[in-house]
Amino acid sequence: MNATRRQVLMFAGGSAVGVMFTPAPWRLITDTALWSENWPGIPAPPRGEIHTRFTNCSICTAGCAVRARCVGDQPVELAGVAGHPISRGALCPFGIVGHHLPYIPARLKEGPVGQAAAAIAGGLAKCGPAEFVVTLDLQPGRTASWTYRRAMGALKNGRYIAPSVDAQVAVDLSKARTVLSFGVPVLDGWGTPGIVNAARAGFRLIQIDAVESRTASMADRWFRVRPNSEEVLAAALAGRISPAQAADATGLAVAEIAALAQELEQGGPVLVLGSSQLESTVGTVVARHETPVPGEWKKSAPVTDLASLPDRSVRVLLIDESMPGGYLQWSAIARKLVADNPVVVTFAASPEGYARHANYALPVAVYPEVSGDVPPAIDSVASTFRIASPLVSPPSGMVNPESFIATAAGLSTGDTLRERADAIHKSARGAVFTYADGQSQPLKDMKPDDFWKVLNAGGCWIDEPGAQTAAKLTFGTAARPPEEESDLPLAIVVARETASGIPLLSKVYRESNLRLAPGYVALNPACGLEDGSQAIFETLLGKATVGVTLDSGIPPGVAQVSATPALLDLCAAGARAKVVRS
Amino acid sequence: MDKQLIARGVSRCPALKFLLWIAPWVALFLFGLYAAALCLIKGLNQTNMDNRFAFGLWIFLDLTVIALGAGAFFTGFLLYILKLDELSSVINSAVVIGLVCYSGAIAVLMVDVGQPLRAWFTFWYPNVHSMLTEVTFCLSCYLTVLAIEYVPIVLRNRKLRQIPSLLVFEFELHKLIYVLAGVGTFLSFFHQGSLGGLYGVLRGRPFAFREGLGLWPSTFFLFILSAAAVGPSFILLTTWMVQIITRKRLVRPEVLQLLGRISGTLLSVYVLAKSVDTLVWINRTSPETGFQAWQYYSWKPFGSWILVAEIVVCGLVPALMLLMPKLRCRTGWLVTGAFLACMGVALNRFVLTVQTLALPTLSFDRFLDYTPSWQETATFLAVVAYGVLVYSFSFRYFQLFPQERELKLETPEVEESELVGRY
Amino acid sequence: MLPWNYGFHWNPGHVIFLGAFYLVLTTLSLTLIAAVRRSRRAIAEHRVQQIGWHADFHDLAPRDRVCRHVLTGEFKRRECPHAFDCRECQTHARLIQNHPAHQPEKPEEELFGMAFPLDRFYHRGHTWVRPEPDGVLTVGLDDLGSRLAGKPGPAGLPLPGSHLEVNGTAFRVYNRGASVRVLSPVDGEVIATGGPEADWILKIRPTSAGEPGLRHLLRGAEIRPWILRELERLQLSLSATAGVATLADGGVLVGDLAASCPIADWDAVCGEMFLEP
Amino acid sequence: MTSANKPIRAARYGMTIDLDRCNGCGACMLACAVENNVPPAHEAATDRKGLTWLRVYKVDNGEAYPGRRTAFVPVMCQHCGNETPCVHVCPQQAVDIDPATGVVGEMPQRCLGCRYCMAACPYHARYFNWWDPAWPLGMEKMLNPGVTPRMRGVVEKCNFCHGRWHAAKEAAAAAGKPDTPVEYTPACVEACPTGAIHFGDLNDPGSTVAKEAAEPGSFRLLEKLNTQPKVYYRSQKEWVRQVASAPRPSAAKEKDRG
Repeated sequence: MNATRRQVLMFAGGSAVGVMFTPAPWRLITDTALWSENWPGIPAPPRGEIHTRFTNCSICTAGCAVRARCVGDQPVELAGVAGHPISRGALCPFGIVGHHLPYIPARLKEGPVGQAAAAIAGGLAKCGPAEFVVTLDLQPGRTASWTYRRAMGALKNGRYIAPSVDAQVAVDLSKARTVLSFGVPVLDGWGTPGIVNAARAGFRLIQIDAVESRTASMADRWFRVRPNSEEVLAAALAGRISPAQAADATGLAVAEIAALAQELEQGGPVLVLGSSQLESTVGTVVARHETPVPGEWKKSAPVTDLASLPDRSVRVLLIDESMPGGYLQWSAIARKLVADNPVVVTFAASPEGYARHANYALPVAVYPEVSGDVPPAIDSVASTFRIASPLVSPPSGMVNPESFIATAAGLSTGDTLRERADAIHKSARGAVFTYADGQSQPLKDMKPDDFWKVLNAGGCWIDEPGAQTAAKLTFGTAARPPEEESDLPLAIVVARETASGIPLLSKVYRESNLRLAPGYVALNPACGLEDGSQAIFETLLGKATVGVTLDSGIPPGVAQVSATPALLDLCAAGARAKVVRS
Repeated sequence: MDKQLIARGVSRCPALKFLLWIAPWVALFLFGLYAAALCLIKGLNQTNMDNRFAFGLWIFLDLTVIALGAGAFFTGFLLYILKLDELSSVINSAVVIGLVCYSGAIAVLMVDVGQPLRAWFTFWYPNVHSMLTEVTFCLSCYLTVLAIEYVPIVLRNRKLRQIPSLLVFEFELHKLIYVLAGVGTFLSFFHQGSLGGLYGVLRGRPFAFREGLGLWPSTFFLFILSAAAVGPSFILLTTWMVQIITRKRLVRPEVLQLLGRISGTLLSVYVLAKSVDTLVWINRTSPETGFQAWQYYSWKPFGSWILVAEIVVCGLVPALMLLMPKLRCRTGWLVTGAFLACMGVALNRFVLTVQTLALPTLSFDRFLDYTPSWQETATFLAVVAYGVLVYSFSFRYFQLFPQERELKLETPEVEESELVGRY
Repeated sequence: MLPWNYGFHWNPGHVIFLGAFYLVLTTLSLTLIAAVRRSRRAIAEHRVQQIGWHADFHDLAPRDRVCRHVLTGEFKRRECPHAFDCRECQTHARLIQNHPAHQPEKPEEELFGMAFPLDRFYHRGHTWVRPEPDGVLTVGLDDLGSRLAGKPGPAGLPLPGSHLEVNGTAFRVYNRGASVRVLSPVDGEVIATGGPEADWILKIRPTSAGEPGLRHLLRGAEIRPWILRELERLQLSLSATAGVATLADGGVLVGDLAASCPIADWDAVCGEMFLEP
Repeated sequence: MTSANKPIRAARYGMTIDLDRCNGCGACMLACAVENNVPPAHEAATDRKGLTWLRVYKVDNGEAYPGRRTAFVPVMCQHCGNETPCVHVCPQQAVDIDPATGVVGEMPQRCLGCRYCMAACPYHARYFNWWDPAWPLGMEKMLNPGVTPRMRGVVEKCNFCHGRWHAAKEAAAAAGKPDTPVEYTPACVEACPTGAIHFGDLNDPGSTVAKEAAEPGSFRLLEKLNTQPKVYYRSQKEWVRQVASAPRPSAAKEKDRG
């Protein structure tokens, strides 16, 4: 048959109408709606086989055990390892986002490696008899630290400096019935979260704090003293000065102090933290056995502190800040440098630390890119040996400070971690906890290679607990009473739990007001500045631009300062400050 | 030059003068478009809204504008369904106002949502329990109705009516206008109500939450009432303003007074209902949800004055002004009354949208402040400019006020010079 | 949304809600379709002219829509329900039965120097119709109409053979910016067109011969009140647009009104007078 | 508004949070962000324009020292069980309650971004994507494959780690019992160093959450609104339990601000 045009059109139209009465077009529209449901520019998460890897977090000395959920070889999620004898499955907020550490926007990406080496060589050559080559290690007690000490020992005038000298004394929270903390953030970033939380129910926490820190707010008892008057109170409690004197300085009532003293009498054993005036009850402080090292390492430079060096005597200064630890104020360091062009080289991941002052800043790999061991934390009664084995590969151009400094000092090193592991294995002490199976077995039942494997695949060697000791805990230099500086009205309190620059941490400081943001100063709302505004922070040591956070928990006359190097450089112990509109 | 487009027997200002009048509005409109484009392209981060202040100036604008635009449906209802023929002299103007208000509101809504491309999802996966669905459906339908009602007005243009097919179509369509009026009324009753329900159903916001009468919360009915009450007032107001601006007599004073009377009557009913509702809310609804009503007013600046202003100053007072024949027959009082009535409803919409969101619900909440960003404000002004433009053109080229010509013939004493108004 | 869509399920909510929605949509579309179909039919049935006039009539001011019997005082107030087409008007039929229009004695009305011969019928659009013995109807502008039209006179005359219908457009008048159509007084076929020199404009062979076809036209005694009212309207619209009103020149209406007061909006005035708002 | 396959026994997943154990460290917030691919803050973001499915609020008893006390209240979507405010208002069914789990789900890919649900939520637990999500270069390699990132202009919120639930569900199905409620742990629960958060099936009388929820010390936020949240808070401190009720009048607020 031959259809006329009209018939064809009719047929087409009819069928079109007919189709409208079938699900087809409607389903089609619904499905094509997807194009408006997905936008370009939204990153698609990588797919891949999912498996678990283990490591130890080396962001701080807590060295919590980490279970990493990986896609391919990318870690996408970190969590604690349940049943771990030390970290007990806990992971602090920073550890949770530890795998984002390599992505800090301000990360140091390249540095003048060649020039730095040459400059150091030159410095060594120029180094006079009364001058020193110094390695400043912000995280002592590591295997790398031993290498530094050996390297410095190999040099005739090498010195090894660390913020805290005594790494072998630890506290035993489980033994304490009362913990008296002078501004130490016991519950917030101090020690090992797992240990603290486990022991928390066992002790009564008395917090002496100038501001309502997170620890103060969770403490059983909180005494708000005047800033930097903690030591005065400690002295009074130790009976060195009268409660009346202390009352004036601290702003507490005499009765309160007396009551506190009595409380400590009955509440023993008492563990005192953050004070060099008051002593802890014997038994709450233990001396860890030293983690074994190969014999030949012993002939190395001792651990000394900065104060022991004469001023203007440091010709070459090598700073390892690859692992965040204590921070020494730059002004204190600068005093020690020789007058005529000293060589200062820092090994840093971020340009915000000593890189601001050093002649050469060399980029280093960070957790979880780099392999290194984590020294035991202050609250770990037993020595430990755990390796932060890398989860991702570092970007190119990163410098390994350990081998760099060794080479510079002409020291030839092998695989130091392995050597140390073997040394530990030789000692045949303690037990090894394996993360994968959650089993613990005596070290002596293990072959060296298995031990090494376990250490790298997620394991931890735990020594026998240390013995009680009368040794005192040292807490750096005792805080001086505040300067009386009339035009600097604010007393400074350093917030140790400041958030770092890890991108996602914006959740806890910018997208909520949970923590003090880096570069910010918290003030009482009565200070007259607007929340979130920019201001000038000024001390006798200089000034810096800061952001202002208003917090009714901060008493008037106090400035809580975030612990970023730039601000710490301005905040000497007991310093006063003023914050003015910029 | 555009004389051939202007209806015979009415005088409009010279084209140049007209251009001068619209130029600033066009500028404002374009600027607003730019701002809106920013919001569409860069996203709503251009606004000062945030997670807590999820709605802002725009929603306030939508609710207010739609309430004021209610004159269109209500006049249509009175004229075509209740046969109140006096109103035929303002119905065209009412339709244009309605069209402007509704199209403006919908345009702003499109900017206000985060994913305009998905606007049609509401039609595709409608959640029939959501007031917003009701609003979306009714608004879009009613806008269509208004558009159709606007067609005859356009086709009556002097030039267009010379095209036979258009002339005939207009004639036939006008015969069926009753149907449209009916549908429009039906739709309007629903969306005015559901706009009220929008906040009334929020049990999470005890400040706005109201108990239900049947299917809908009380605000549903209050909104219908208030909208119907101010609709005529707004027409009265606009007509009066056009008369002032153009220095012409466009409708007989009796018509304005009639509008006033209608407005006044409904307004008084509304005020009564609103007061009862408020009392119930203060004494039962709010306390039952654990919120003492007085607390809401302890957050400055939203003191209890706002309640007084809404119900008494901008409710009861204008209602009385419009109801008393003595006052009503004086233009000053009439217009003031209408103005206050409109203010009252605007205030009501403001309280329900902005104040609701500003008030904290959790004990550790903050009382929030919010100032619209320039992008928001510009978009807002663009809608105003758009309204003025559409109305200006309609007034110049279409017959918005059928009585104009005869009124002109009735006033021989008016001087030629005066007659040359702005349009 | 639709039974075929994902996630759709029959529950009362959906049924009621969507039912209402679709009902509205249907109503709207049906309304539009109806309007379109009706207008197509109207065009097909050549009712355009008629509809045009009805639209115009609807736009006239109420007091311009009054019944002819109000002019003669038989009614206080009455609006013409038939758009000035008395042929189908029952009321009119009854009235003229009760008292037929008596033939006036004088041959013509003379008002302000305008002559309105009574041997003819007048349309309210200011045209006259004179039945000729041969059954042909002569159509012309009445005196007032021609004064409004002024010198150029009628234009756009229909070609002989074309068909006119009552209240359709007969021809146009252009004068000083004024451009109005003049309503045709009768149905019929144009057989001749007169020029400016002739006193008539069209000769028309009527569709229906005899009086009934002319029933809607004014005659005899109706003329005077009607013209008086028309002059009143003229006065009004002139004064509205021009303010001044110099119609009468010593009691005699000037020849070319437009020329006499140029500032007036003649478009508006002619619109008024020739019933084209 | 229905789930694909309705299980034999419906679960009612819920949480109990011990406020006396919460030291406000924020680990839960971060774990949540990591698990659900919540992007870091845009540089212009504030605590009012941020994305925190789980937000830990710092609350105090409104007194000055020495009376002053502070506590931390983690607030996420409370998964209201009764007349769930957000579910009822969403115009296009982008929010729903899964009858199998009682979890209030959000479908970002269907969300229009009208933010009506945010106005409806008394707990401010819903968050709008004011900006396109952006991660520092290379960091998107570390996104969780179990969850799709959302685009700008849509609302999102806590869904009790739907990704994890889904994985657990699949595992259960593979193990041959697809219809029983599965046990899984949301990221915040797993992350909390002090173990303050517990998660489980409230319908199962044996579960920890069911027991703890029934204890005298436990309460819910704005209980009088009768939204029946499935997140229970616990505290022995009277003043902490008070924070669950309506806001203090502004006078008091002003006082403790100063």
